[in-house]
Amino acid sequence: MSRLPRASGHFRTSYAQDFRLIQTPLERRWLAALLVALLTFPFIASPFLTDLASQALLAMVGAMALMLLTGFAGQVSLGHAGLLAAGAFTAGILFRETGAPFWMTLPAAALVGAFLGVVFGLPSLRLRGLYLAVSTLALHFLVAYVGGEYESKRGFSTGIVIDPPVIAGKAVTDPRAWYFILLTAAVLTLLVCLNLLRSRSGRAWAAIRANETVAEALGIGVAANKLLAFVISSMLTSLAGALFAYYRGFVSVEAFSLFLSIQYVAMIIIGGMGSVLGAILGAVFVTLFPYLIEAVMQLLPGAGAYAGVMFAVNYAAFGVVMILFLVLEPQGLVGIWRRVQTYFLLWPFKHKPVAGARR
Amino acid sequence: MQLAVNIAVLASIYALIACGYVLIYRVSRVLNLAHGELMMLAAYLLLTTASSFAGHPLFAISAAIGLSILVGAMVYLFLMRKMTGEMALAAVLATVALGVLLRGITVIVWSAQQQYPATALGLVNPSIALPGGARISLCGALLVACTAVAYGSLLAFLRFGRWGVRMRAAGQSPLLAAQRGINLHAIYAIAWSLSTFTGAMAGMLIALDSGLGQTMTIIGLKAFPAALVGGLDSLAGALAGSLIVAAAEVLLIHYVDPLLSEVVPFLVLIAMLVVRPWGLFGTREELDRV
Amino acid sequence: MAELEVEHLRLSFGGLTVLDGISFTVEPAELFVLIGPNGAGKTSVFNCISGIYPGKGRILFKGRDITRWSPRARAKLGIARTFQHSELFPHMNVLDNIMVGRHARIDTRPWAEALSTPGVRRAEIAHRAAIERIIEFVELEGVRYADAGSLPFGTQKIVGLARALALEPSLLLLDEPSAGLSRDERDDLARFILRIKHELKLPMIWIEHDMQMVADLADRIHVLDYGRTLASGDPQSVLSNEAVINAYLGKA
Amino acid sequence: MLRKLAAAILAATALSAPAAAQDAYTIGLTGALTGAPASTYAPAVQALRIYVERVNAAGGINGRKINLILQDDSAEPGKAAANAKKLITQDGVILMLNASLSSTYAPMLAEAKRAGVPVLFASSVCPKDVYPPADPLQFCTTAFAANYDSRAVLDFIKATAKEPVKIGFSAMAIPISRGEIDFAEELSKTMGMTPVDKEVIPPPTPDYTPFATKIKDAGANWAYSWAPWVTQVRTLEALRRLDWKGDYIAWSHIEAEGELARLKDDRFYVIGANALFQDGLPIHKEIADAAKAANVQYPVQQMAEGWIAGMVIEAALKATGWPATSEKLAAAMSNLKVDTKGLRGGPIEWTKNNHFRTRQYYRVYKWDAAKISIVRIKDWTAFDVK
Amino acid sequence: MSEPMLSVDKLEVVYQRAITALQGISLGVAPGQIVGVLGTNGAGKSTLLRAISGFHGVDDARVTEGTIRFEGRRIENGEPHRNTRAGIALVPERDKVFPNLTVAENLSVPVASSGSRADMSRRQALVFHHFPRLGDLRARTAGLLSGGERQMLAIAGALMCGPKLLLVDELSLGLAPVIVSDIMQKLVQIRRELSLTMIVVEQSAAVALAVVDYGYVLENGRVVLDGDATRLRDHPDIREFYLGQSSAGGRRSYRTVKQYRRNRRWYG
Repeated sequence: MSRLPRASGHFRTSYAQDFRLIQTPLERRWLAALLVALLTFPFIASPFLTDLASQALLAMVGAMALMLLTGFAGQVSLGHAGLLAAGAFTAGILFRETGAPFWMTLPAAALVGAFLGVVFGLPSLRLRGLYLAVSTLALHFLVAYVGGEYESKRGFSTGIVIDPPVIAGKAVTDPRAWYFILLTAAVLTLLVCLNLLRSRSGRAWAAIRANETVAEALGIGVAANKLLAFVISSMLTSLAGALFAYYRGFVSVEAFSLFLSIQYVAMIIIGGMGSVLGAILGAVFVTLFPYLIEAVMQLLPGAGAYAGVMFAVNYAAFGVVMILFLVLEPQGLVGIWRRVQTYFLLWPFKHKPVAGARR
Repeated sequence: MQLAVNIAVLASIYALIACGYVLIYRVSRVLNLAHGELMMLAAYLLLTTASSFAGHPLFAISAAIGLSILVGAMVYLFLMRKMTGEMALAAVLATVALGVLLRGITVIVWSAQQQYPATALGLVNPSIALPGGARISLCGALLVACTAVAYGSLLAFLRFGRWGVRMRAAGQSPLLAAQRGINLHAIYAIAWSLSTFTGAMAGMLIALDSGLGQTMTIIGLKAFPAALVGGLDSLAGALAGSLIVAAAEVLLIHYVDPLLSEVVPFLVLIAMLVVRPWGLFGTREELDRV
Repeated sequence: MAELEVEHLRLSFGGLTVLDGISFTVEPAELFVLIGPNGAGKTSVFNCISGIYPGKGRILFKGRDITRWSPRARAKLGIARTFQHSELFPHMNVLDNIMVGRHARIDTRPWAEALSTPGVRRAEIAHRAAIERIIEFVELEGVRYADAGSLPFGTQKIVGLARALALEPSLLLLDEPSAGLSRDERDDLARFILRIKHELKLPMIWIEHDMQMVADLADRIHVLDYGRTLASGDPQSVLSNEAVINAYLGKA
Repeated sequence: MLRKLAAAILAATALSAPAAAQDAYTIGLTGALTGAPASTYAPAVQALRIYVERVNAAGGINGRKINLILQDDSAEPGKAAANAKKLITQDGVILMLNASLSSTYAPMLAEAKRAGVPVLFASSVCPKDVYPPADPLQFCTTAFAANYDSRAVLDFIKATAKEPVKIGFSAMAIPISRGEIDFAEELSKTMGMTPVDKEVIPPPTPDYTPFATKIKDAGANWAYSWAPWVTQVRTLEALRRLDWKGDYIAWSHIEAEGELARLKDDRFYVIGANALFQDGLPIHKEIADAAKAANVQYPVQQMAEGWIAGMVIEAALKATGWPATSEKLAAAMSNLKVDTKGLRGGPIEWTKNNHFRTRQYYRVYKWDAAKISIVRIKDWTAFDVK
Repeated sequence: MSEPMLSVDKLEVVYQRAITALQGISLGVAPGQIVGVLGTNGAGKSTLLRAISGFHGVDDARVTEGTIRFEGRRIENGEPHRNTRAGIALVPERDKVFPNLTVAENLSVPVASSGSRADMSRRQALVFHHFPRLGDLRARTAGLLSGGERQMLAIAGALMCGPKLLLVDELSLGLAPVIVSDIMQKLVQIRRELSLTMIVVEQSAAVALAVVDYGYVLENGRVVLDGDATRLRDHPDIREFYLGQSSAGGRRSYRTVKQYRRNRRWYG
């Protein structure tokens, strides 16, 4: 989507500039700084923090995929964990049954994801909103059932163990290497999402989300575009699932519970609906939050005394924070971010002039 | 014969839980995914009142029911009320968050251990012989009876009760209802209370019958497809949906493969969504107009 | 040959008959006006022509029978429309709103879009340039990047018109474009409609309540009442028709 | 994006605060302390915690304290993987404990193998790799043992039954339980019994009667269940409500002692490797006193499993000496003999080849209506583990 | 003019925290008056009525400035049910009845300020007296009613609230002129019997000007013209824009609009 030219003193002089992702030199400088920070992070941080960052990056891929589907195309899904599971199981089963390498299982996972995208998307042609969410939920249970049956039939009662991927003749086990693999995956997903959103498909999704009937009358193939959203989102999600399988070295149904779907929904809502940045912020927040609570609780005096209930308290705190977010900040993290940004951009003024103000 | 009894008991369990989903959805178009947790909370409250009113089981049960009705109203007033006007998905997520919170709280207060409120109340749960050689436990029989009474009175209330009619009105068109002098907050709070009340009955009876632990929440979720099969906005539909799902489940367990019982509700649900997306008795959403 | 031929169009919902055998033709570059009281079925005619409602009867466009075509196929053929309440996408800016209207004319593939290939970039920029011409045509330069929802009602209606024009249509359906506009805005609208007629030579079907605009601008008028044709012909004869005055204009 | 970085930095500062104490034996546990299956694991973990506190209060081991770090995984494998990573990289543990569902094993072991840290399964099901030939890094103290348990059960049935045995089985729809019951079904055929029905019951089941109906209708006079406690006992209750009069045997999980007294069922046997508190051994009194002093949430009868794990850990660390590393600990654990003071039928003995125990002992209990108490039906019978 | 029953002062309403729908509207309604609010689509007429009857959470609209006083009490941003119980009843433009309830049920929904059973049945009798058709259709589901019957039911529903001030939004919308004038006459009659006060919002000036005592013309969220019925009827702009009559032949044709861009666009 094209954006309002922001920085003063910077004017667009060609149509190509409307289409550019990076608009101003200032943006470019910030981006460069961020990139340097991301690249040096694993060399500064402890292995544990690198693992946390990797978890967050992996979550970002899934969250952006869900944001594409729910936040932009308006199709609500509670079956995200089912698609992650599908990707992970594709990688796991192929690895176990045929010993297929990394570079073959990933495309296979994407293909399975695309196929399931059509399956998960078909109900969307008839259903909307919560009913659609529930149909994806039902499909999630079916995928989980199939995966579970495979596990028990093949006797992998404690999950399918997967060897680390071999790249350039070396098994990738180093946390830093994984950090960079997942960072690449996240950045590529980000680019794919941004590219789609500023093109024809992205506009079609936005139109469908706003009003299906109008979109249809304008000549947008509603069914085809809905399915497209499902397919792309599911492919990305499936890939994230396969990456998860390799990263953690195992696959099992229990890892893809309904709660995982809900966590992803929480990511995009807490992050801020309809914003890719929101998906990223939400993924980071939801991933890191339990650790933050734990760290805070460890700092409280006499932490040992209530160790027995600490985890229940941690669990409950997650619920409380989610509620607080939903009630107090419906725009999500990205809403806060934008407010802060506007505040600094407009300082010392308080309000933005309304665009296209009344004559 | 035993099969019929099994179907009746299972259908009653589903129906009693499902009507909680339906009540809230019908009135406020919110899907309450914390219903299982509210059920569980009610059962735990019974455990607590059982020890406070030792020796007076009826007293303990009514106190627990009263408390859970209060909880339902408070959930609306302090949480869901703030969610009016937000996206449907956000409201659903709020109920999920509430569920997480409640699960945490129950572990903090009552620990994760399996509990037996029946023992705490000093109640026994004998099995009753029925004609035809079938048997049913007392709690099972109570479940069927409670479900029948609950549905009977709810249907009557919604059809003939002045406030029941107003509840239906608020569900159809909240704005017009408000313009006709109805306090929507009161209506929604009543819906939440009623829903928690029926959920509490289900939770308590299940806990009395077979003990109480964190798994209760999963049972709450299992009744959800039943509500959908019938149509989320129809009480009669919830009853029919529960019967269909329960019958499918029991018959498959008996004649095919017990393992299937886990996915059966969802298979029935998907079949239903394909054929009649708005459910058996549900009302079709209006056509979009330009 | 007529641009559009509508023959015995019928439409009903449940038991309610909305359209009861409507027939009319629209000639090239003709400004064809549809009038009638509220609920007469004017918008339903549009919904049938653009394919949202499955009407019975026959609709021919440039001699081709499009009765069974999907809305998408009809848009590709060049049937564009505006909406009564403009129905813009409020959270998208004006530019994107108009770009959505061009959807059927853009043919980039999603996979190429995901990678933003040079072909996609070229296409986007070319279509962006085309959109700019329309923006100039309807004088929306000042609000290009404004969110559509934040614009005054009158401007929104013009954006809706621009969105329809973005399709490079060969038939334009205008659903009450003047409703809610002030006299000044109506002047603008009349100007744009005349320019579309004279410069783009587009046939238009126009639903209108403002009898003055109708009387001044219409080439031909078709009056609907309760899903039936009440009268049809040139403005003078229709507006002086006794039945029309009684049923529609009322005894004001 | 900047926000992401800020959050990461915040996390870094917050998490680096409780750095691992360098003068203690640091061990870490991931367990299902919340979530649906918590009732099985949380009591054991609590017992382990009081045991460790007692050891520390008494001056520790080799003059060093034990630093036991607990992590909750809610029985979610993804969480367990992250926990294992944290315990190894952040806390630098020399031993990891697992007290969770079997689905958490694979991710945890993947991390442990990479770091060469031994893993002890305490209160969670023993994986195959601890039996001979044992994986060098996996150990298990948990009472029950796949296959051996069913052998003991069927031996007991054969010895007890007075008429031809028509046996029904009940399992939970989780791989481990299904596998064991499948094994038992096959074994029963070779022992001259008639398997008449097998029910695999999904975990979230509101009513067990439909399953029980099938067992009863199949004409079983014995029923055997090896599954989480809920499935075992609710199948029995459902059977009894259908007026089924047969004998029922199930594994004696930590809940068993309290439940026998609750159910008061004359023909309900529990078989297990732990001595019930009913036996009143000195060690039982010791546990009860410690539990009382620590003011635990769970009944003392559920503490034995965690206590045994504590005894084994204490012995292993003692043998490791100071300074301790994972390699030294793994070596020490591969040659260990721990006296269970009567909590088990004999010592827990680990060798290079066997990280389960060299001999597994079983006892059978049931409720005796006449005596109004739990009685021991069969004393320790031993099986050699090969 | 006597003390106004309702007075709106410099009212400003904003939708979705961004879109201004009304700007500085002021008007007064004296007891027993019928006041008309005229204007084109999107002029803000319905928003004005909704502001008086109270916004609902999902509207995401707020009165940001100005006041609304009803019988001396401030009611801006009041909740709809409170305003209704205070005596303001609205007949909305769309969604005016509960489609899945029967006619009788529709009439039993309202909660009135004086809600004793006797009051309710007295009101019900009155409604059936004025709209005997509704009495015949008591058991019919409201969704199956014809447009005119639905409008009657909507008015009846509002009357069941026991209002002092009745707000009627676009009564003529989608109805045949004969039915419209019928219902309008009924309204005038009911007003007389119950000494009601009314605000009538209409796009069709012809309909409104036939019954109102005083009228306001809204355009783009502002009052551009007001006056008593005769003054409005005779005003050339009204005749031209709303009644569709050309005044004294001096009208400018749309065909002759200047073909260049009006330059006043350049001044804000």
